[in-house]
Amino acid sequence: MNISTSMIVLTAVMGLFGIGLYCLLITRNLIRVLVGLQIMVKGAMLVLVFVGQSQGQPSLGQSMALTVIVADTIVAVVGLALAVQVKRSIGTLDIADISKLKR
Amino acid sequence: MDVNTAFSWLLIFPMISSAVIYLVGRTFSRSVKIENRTNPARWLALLALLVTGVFLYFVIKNVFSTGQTHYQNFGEVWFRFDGISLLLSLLVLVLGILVTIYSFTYVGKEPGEEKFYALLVIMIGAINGLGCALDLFNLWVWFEVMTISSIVLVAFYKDQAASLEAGVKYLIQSATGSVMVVLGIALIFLETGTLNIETLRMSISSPTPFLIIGGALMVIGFGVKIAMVPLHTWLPDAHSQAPSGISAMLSGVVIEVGLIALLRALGGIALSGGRWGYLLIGFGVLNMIVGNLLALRQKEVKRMLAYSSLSHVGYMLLGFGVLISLNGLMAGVGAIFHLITHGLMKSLAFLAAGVFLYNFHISKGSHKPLILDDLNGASRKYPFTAFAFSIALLSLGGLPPLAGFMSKWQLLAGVAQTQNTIMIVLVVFAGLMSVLSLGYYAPLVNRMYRKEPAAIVMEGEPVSIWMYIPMVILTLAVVVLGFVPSILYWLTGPAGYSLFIFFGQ
Amino acid sequence: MLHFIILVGILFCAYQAVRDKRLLVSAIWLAGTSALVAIMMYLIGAYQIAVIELSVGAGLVTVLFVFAINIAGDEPIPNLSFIPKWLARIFTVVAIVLIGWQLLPLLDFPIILNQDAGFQQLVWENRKADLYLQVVMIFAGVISMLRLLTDEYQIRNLRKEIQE
Amino acid sequence: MLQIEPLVIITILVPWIGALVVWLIGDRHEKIQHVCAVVFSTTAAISSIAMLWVYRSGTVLSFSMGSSYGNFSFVTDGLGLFLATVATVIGALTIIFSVDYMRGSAQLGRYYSFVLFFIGAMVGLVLTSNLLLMFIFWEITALCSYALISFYNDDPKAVSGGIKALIITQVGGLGLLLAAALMYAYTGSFDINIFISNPSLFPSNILGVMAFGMLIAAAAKSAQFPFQTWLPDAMEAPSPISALIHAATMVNAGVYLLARFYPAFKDVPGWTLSVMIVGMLSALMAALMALVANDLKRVLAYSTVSQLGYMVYAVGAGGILASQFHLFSHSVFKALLFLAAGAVIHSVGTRDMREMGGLGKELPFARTVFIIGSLALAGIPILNGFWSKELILEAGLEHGNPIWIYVVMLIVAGLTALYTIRCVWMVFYGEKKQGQHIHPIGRNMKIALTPLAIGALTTWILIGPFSKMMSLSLPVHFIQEIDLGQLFNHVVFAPATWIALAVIALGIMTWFGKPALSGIQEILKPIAGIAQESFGFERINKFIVDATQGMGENLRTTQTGKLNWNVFYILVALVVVFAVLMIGA
Repeated sequence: MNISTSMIVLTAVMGLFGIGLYCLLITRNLIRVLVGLQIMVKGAMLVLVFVGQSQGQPSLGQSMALTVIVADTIVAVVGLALAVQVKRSIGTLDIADISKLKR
Repeated sequence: MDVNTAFSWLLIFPMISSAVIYLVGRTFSRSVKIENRTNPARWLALLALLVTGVFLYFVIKNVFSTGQTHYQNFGEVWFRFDGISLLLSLLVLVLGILVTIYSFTYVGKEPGEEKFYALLVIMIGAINGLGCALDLFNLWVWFEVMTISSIVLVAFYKDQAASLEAGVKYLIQSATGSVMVVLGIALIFLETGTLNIETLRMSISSPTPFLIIGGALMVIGFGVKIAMVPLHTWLPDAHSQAPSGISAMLSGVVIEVGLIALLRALGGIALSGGRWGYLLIGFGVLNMIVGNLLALRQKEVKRMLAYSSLSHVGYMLLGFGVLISLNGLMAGVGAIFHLITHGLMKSLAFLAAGVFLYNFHISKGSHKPLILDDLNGASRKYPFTAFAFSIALLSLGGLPPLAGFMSKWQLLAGVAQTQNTIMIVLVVFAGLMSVLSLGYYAPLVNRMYRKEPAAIVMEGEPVSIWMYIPMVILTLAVVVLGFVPSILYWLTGPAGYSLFIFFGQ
Repeated sequence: MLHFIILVGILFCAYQAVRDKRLLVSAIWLAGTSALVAIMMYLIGAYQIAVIELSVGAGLVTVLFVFAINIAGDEPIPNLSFIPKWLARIFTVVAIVLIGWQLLPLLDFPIILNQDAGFQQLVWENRKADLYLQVVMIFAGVISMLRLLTDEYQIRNLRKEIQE
Repeated sequence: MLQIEPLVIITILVPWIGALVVWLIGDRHEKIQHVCAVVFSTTAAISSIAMLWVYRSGTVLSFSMGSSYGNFSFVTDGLGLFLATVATVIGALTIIFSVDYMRGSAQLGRYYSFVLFFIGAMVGLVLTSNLLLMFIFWEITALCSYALISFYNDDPKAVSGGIKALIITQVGGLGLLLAAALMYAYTGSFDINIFISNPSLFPSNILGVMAFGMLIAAAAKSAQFPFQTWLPDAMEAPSPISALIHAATMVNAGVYLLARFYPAFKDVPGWTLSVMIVGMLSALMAALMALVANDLKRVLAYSTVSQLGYMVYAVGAGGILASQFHLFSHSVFKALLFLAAGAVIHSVGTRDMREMGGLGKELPFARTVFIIGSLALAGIPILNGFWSKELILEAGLEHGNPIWIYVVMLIVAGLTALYTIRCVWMVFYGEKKQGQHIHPIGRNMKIALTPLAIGALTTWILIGPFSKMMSLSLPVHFIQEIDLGQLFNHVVFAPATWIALAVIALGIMTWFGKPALSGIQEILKPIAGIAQESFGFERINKFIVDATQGMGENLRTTQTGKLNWNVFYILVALVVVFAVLMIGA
């Protein structure tokens, strides 16, 4: 346990955050957008665990991470359900085709 | 009733009753053979909200009789029932009850209405809890509950492409925002080692990069929900596609809830400098101008109303920003008053627009949007609805003697009171924006009073009594508040003050 | 060193999840990311949550994704994004750099392993408000999913036909 | 024994209650609506006349509204009381006139409700001594004016005219809002009277901002330069509305505001001069525009702007009494002119003067009253317009006022005479146009027109009590009391009067001698062309509207509706906020 560990963990957090965000920016497939979101969430979990550890309250950090896991799994479930419904009623997952609401 | 018990039930009861609503409604809709019986879920939902109101009453009674803020903990997680909580709970319950009544007709023909009510009650319960959460992380959890419960409410017409699209955008953007909030919370926790906002406040003395980046992440994260420009892009879609009752809730409460949550969170790091207020003011200015300009050329009624919410959020941001950075207590009180009046008048506007939408399109099975031309001469067939809609629009435009003017005035007077040159310029700017907004409200009002009604108006269905009740109440509220704004001082004063001591240096 | 390898693994998996053309493979890469994150958690001492992440994040979520992809089906969507890729890259990198620039110099946080209240006690007692809300969230999520996936119109029509 | 307090409440609330009652009656009972409107407005008129007998200075009524709104208090001083009387009396007369004019119109309830609502608000506006409450009433009058201009909602011109009026007066209203906000910020109160007796409480730059803010508000409300463009477009309203709101009452609110605050602002550098210049420019430009307009109501509208310019000029020149006295005369004769014009338009069915002509024989009553009004407008002796206009010109000559402005105002007097005679000639004399079907004028119209015509001939006799009330109740305005004899002395024996009369005569002669002056006409043609296009102000307005709408339209393209872009905006906001905070930190 030294400085470099915390640096590595935070790099991982920022990397996950950045890759997830990048995925949201360039992906046109709705399900893959949800994948991007999940990647971002992994970063959030990791950082919560990390801050818990480094503040000397590991259980608190873990319990927060647990809540985040649950919350974002629910979001993923609802999102996937939405995506399935989109596929059913619109017939595609391409964001280009679900961009009718504009202006 | 003991205040601790009442408070616990205030938080727990909506969630339990939501399960009951769902189960009873589901059993009913599975078992009953006769199609036309009404689902008991709607009555249960109304009952649940009323009972929650009773619990709220006991809490309020205690707070006012002891004159102290009520603190309560569940484990290590603390809750604080102060002026802001009082205001938020009351607003959301009142609007929630009205919207429930309104939805009796609006979603009455829709299969699966028990899910609608169950989710609506969860959302209201979550807002109740969010108003009093004193734990930074717990605040986020309440916020997330609210978001999750509102996603399907937005995408309630699940066979409509537009509605699903709105739901998708709402979900993805809210989730992105909430991840940022989590990151922000983590960074703040990393710096201070505590989550309790009050303890947090004490432990901060100087701005450190962690606090600043954490705060910025929270501003952006909650900002998505508040619809700060340019994070607003989900709002017009979601607000226009949701069932009108939900649009009223979203516009009238949910975006303001985001604002309250942000203020709570920023309150924790208030001592890291006055920059947060200026940031909010900046977003406020952007919101006012972009919201109004986007609404100006809008052809769909509900989208126009959604865009106008942007500009109204701008006013609130301005007021709260002045409260935070320039110690303008009165601006904060004004912003809170505007929060209330905006909740009332925007709900009224959405409900009235919903009456037109429902009777012109939805009751006939069509899901076309309500466009401006549909409203031509609507007063011929729907005199009261047109009147209520006009009242709401003129009040939103800030014309006296309606509630919207009074709250805008109080806010702007508070901003001017800082005697700061830039702020005085902003007062003029905000006034100018108010005038600009008349550029789209006024033609809409004119349209409804044309002599020659549009064909679609004459073919419209009659309005049901369940839709009239909430509109009458809200119209009365908007007019009465315009004449006697002082009747809400007991609500706005404590709320503003509890914010003020939160941010006071 | 182990940490570093896992860091690289996480980032690689995550990037592959974004980049791969097939959705199903993408979901597998996501599972990989999740598993590696769990290992990372384990390495910094968060044992309980690592297990949960492994089972929920890498397990349940992947199953859900695979399930959804099976129903919705993979479809060839042109790999062209609306936003020019360079623009997306620049802004993402700038955001990360801005955060990192401020944070990294301060990263001398030791990882302390002194034991506070046990995990179980913390979750079930101290943070029971969060736990309660997790239940609410699950409930809300289930209702939402039911609303989206059951075809109530069809059921109603079917029932009508049966009655007639 | 009459008390002032109940009378104030009655005068404001009776019309409002009437508005509610008429609206509730519904459009199915037209007769009852007419009767109710007349009864309620007449009650208010009687009550306001009664106030003239029992008035007393100082605050008479006060309601506490809590910290941010101050006390809603009412003061009955001369300035407010007589304007309240004008509003209610002319309001009652126009409503009587409307019984004939609006008979059989659709949505009558809306019409009467807004007129009554307006009357109450106007009374409130002039009687209150709380600046915020004044602003509220100010906006209510604007709201009513907008609703009534666009009363014929199916006509796009009426709708756009209404919205234009609303927006422009609201922009002006910002000046008042700013002044009120500053007053509150620096004193914590909204009491006008405290403010005007101690303006030195304010830092001088703040006082300057307030002064010019009020000037903007007044100019917008009174359709003065550079906001004059809304008033001609407001003529899409039914004629009684033009008479009541856009000639006799609401547009006077700006002049009233300036007069009310004159003592506080007169020492602000450049303020009085600006006021005079605003008045002069409005008077001159509007007179030129009136000279070339062909729409009967527009001519009257331009002349209203021009006459309001006189009043504004008078305030700037320090002649508060003169400006208020002219306001009084103008309300009477301009209401008379508009109502008579309304009667003519109602009979003929067109507003274009080129399609009129020779109507004098068919409509002798209308001709008589219209000519009385016109002569008053032109400033012909004995009629009320003569006395008040001469008083204004008199005030313009007082020490320290620039003489060149005075000269311009003299020229405007001549122009006024010229366009008035042109208007009368085109409508009532000259050749009769073919194929016109002329309705007779209704009885109620005559009932409403007669007192106004008598008023135009006689109101100047009231100068004694009028000035006495003003001077007694407005201590800080330093108004001198003058009686009829002094008025005579002031006016008849002043050389200025004779010069003015000569100019007026010259103006009239120009009309009759126009064939001989065709050369001059050629020279003036370009000016006429510019005047017809409102000196480019319409274009500026249009430009602003188009630019705003274009901006809105362009901004809409940023709402791409594509999820990726939406997320991108979030990212951009994040980066910008980081950058801002780091620079700030």
